[in-house]
Amino acid sequence: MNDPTVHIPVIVICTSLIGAFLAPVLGKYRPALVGLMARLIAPVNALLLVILLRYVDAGETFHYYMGGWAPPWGIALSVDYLAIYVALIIHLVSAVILLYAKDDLFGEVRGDLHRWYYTLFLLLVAAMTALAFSHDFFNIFVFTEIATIAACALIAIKPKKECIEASFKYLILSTVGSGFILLALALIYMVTGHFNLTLVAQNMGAAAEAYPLNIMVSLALLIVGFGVKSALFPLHVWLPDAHSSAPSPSSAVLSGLVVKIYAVVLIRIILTVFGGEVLAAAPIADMILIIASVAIIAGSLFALAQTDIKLLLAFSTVAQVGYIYMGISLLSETGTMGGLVHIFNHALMKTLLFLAAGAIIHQTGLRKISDLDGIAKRMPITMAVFSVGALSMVGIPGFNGFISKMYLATGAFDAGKPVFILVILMSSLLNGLYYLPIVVRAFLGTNAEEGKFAKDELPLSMTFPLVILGLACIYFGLLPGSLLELVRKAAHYLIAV
Amino acid sequence: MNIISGLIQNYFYFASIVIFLIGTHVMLTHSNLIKKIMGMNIMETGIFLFVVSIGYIRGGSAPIVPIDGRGVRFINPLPSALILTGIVVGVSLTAFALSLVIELYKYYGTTDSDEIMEMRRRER
Amino acid sequence: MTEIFHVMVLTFLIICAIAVAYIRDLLSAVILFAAYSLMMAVIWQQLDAPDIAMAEAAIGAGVTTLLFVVTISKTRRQE
Amino acid sequence: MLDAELVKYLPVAAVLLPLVACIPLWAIEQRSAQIRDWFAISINAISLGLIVAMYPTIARGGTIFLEFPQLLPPFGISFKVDVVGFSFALIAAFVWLLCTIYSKSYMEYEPACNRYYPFLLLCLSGCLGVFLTGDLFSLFLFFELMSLASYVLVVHNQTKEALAVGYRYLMLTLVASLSLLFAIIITFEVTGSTSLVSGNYFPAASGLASITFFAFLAGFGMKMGIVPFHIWLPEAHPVAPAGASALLSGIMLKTGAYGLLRVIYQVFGMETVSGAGWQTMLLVMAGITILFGSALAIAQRGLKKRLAYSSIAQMGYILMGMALFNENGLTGDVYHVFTHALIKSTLFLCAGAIISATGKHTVDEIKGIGYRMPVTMTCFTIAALAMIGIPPLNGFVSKVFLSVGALDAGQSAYAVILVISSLMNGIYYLPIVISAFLGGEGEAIGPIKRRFGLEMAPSMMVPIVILSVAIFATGLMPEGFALQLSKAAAQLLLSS
Repeated sequence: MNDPTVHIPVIVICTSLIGAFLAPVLGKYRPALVGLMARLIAPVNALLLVILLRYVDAGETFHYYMGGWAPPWGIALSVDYLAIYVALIIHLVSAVILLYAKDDLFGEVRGDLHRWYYTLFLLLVAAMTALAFSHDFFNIFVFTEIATIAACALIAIKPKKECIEASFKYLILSTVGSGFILLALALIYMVTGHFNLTLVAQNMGAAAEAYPLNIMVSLALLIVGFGVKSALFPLHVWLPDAHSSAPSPSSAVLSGLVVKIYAVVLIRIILTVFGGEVLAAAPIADMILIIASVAIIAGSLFALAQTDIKLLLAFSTVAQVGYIYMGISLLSETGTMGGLVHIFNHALMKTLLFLAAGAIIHQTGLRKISDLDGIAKRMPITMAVFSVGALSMVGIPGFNGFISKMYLATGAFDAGKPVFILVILMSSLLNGLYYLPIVVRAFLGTNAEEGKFAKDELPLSMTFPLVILGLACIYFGLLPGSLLELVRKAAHYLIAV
Repeated sequence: MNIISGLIQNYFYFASIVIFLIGTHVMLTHSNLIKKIMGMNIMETGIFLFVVSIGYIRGGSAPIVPIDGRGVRFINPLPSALILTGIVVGVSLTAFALSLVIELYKYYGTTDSDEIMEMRRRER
Repeated sequence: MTEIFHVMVLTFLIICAIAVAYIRDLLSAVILFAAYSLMMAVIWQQLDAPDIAMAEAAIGAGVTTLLFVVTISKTRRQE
Repeated sequence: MLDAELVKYLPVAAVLLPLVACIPLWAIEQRSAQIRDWFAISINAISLGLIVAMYPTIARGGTIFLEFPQLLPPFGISFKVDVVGFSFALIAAFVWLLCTIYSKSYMEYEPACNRYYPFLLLCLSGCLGVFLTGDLFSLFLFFELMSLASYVLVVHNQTKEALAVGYRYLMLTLVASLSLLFAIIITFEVTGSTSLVSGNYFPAASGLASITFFAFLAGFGMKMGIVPFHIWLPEAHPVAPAGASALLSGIMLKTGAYGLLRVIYQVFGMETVSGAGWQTMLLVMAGITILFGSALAIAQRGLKKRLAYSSIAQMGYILMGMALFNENGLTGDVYHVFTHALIKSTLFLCAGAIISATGKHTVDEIKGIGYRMPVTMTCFTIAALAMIGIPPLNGFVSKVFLSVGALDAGQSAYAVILVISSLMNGIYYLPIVISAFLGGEGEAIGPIKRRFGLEMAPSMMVPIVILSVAIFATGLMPEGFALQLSKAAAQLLLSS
């Protein structure tokens, strides 16, 4: 255990945290360096996580005890495939978003707030990573709160009244969610006497027998609490405003990562802590499955009615979160893989779409879909990349969205519930109905004011991340082998327990 | 009768749930933003009360080791530690939310969410 | 005896909470909320958690009240 | 003789070449339109060459197989060429080459050629991919590529009408591909693989079988344009530029037919299909499609619209051929794919030439056109006569085989339908021909645009003439190349 690489989980969390605290100080004296620091931290951490994979590959899930204190006293971090997978997604995607943020921020956030923007961003990244690794309820609660505050602040940092209002709405609702989560944790602690996930899981069987009501209530509270934070369908009301009004890099990180990390935490708790017996006692998985299906259809239908491009993308997130929940609550291996792989794929696609929409707004100030006729003449690269994202969302083969849809569909079949294949196909069709017209308009539509669409491409620092994301969408659509391998292991970890 | 006697014996739980519900109700139904934040605080204290009373042992003593402290039954200190963190997080949430309220007041001239909604609708 | 005291304090807490919800003057509500927090601190002490009692007295009754008062002074006093 | 190792890579090369060539094409077209055209044509020619190079292996009765399991797990992508796929791919690449040559001059006065050629190549890649792949999933993949790329061809003119039609086309394509995906996933789950190997049948007993079959039928039927899935077809084909509509009608409809052939014979098997009563249903659908398409074609005034409705009727022939389940029927079926590809593309290219020279779109406006554009109208007449089924043109041969097949199957009613439909073909094609040559000397049309002193540019005329000669040649040599391939294909399908 003298190998320094053992400490990587803590190092990864701490570098982001330290970066977050350094950013305002550094920004006071060397404003140029703040962004550079932030842009360095994420990819370096991603590299460290790849090194960490070796431990997980070597054998069992490995637990890291802070300061060497073993539970029940110490704080434990668990490093399993799921955690690494999620943490890798967080760092890779935020690295790309931070690259993009450099120029985009000038249009959206006051100059003296840039360093605080990076603080909040890094804080959010640290909190999300910690949520992925946390192995006790206490930390899960604390980091949920930190992530919530950081996310709200990332919206409110843009000095516009819509943002402040959306941020406030988000704050209030997610505080209610946090309250529910804390209450649930208290109920679990009451009957099991532990906060550590492993120990709770060990005591869960006996506790569920003695106090079935406690367990059921805490499960319900957890689902509602995390459901609010991850915008599970009827609890999504805060999301559209928050995600559409925020600065584009914030929208991307909120839609691409934040929403999903809560879903992962909830799923991890339900599957590994509560376990099969509790799930068997009540049709919880089926309930989530139905809620998720409703989310998929309803989210797409709402998106269909939108005229603002970012609102459309936000409602589409509601539907896509439904995919993740659906995949995992199918409880078959392929289904779980579909849900997990969609976390990655959706992170890529939605980040891409939000950044591309942000680029359009940055250059032209146009947000209404009907104004985007012929925009591709002005911004060909941006719209080409946007089309990749849109086709991926629809699930055209060759793009990564198709892979997750396919696994979800085969998963639904494996679980003996072929009805849900129809839900997935229905939603693909709906996705097509609202994404493809944008692409068609952009490329084939003709604008009355043809003259104003002189070719006007983005700065390289914005084009580059977009192109990277677009290529990643295609790459993981054609050669998803290594990704699927990791996802398969993560799914095994979830299902096996 | 069983329920009532259960309630009487666990009056701390009962009270904390009542406070939690009052807080949540204020938070979700009152239109005044400052009231919402007060409700948030009340809701949080309700949960805190619940958590701490889990660790409470009648006749136990505070988890501070006395000089000749042998054979003393301490209460469970873990929930208290959790709640301490919770209080700090709560106050930062409150501060943040209040700063948002001040910002909103600057833009809309009101702290009432219904009026803000009305104004936004008119703007569209 | 302690039970009766507990019940009394808790009843007072609940009444305070309801009153905070229904008083339309925000400043009065904040003062009531401070009283509520102080009562909470008493309960923490009764529950043998002196650390939380101190934190609550300082943060809940002190800092939070201050924040509310400042906010109300910058916005409107009436609901 | 090519090395056997090398032959394995021919299908991949034929499919990927047009796909990859889009990138240099895109770079080239920024510089010069001339080089762009020749580059696109040569890519087409090379693809055709690669397909022809497979002929020796196919003629020996062999198959070419190559797979890439690491792509897109769990299905993987595989290429497998047997005589059925080869026949389809050959005619596709041949007609494609001619249409691309035709487009060179036709598109000169059209906007946005820089978009047209890359998508034409993408479409070719998708189309050849459909014919040369070895499993349902890869087939689906290329099917999707072709459908999406052809959307861009349909809306090429960017008029309001084209965009509205294109929107409907896009959405129906999406519906089709989703129902295909559904069917393929179920097939994969039930049979354990999606590869088109004989004997790997869908078990008839399972209740999912009929849902799956109908999903396949909807998916491929949508592309094929059989009633009631035809709604997009008569709108979409006429709005595209002539070269593209020739390909849409002549070749791309056949991808649906090809998929359905594979599904009926190699996924479900004849016993299942006839046992479940689907054979009867298919035949009834075919009958309705034939009569409906012909009847509506008579009612059309627009030249290209009439051709589009006629395509629906012809797709009915092909559906009927595959539902007869005997060798003559199937031979006629595959042969009709050749026939219809040649005839319909000739007709569309001629229509395109007429429209670009005169600007007239309807049948009534082109009285006496035969005097102004004699070559075009001669070729049009040949194609029209072939469509009606006048011997010795090739349309007659396919009709004979189809009728004999219908009689062999004991379905004499369908032989009658064929005869009726031939009459109806006569009703809507002959008036065009008659009025073109006998309706005066073209006073109503006014002067036509002449190029190089000819009625149209040579690069437009050559493909049309080659196609007409091919119509003659296949008809005059009844035991020729096309028929041999058709027979081999029919035997292969029946034996699987």
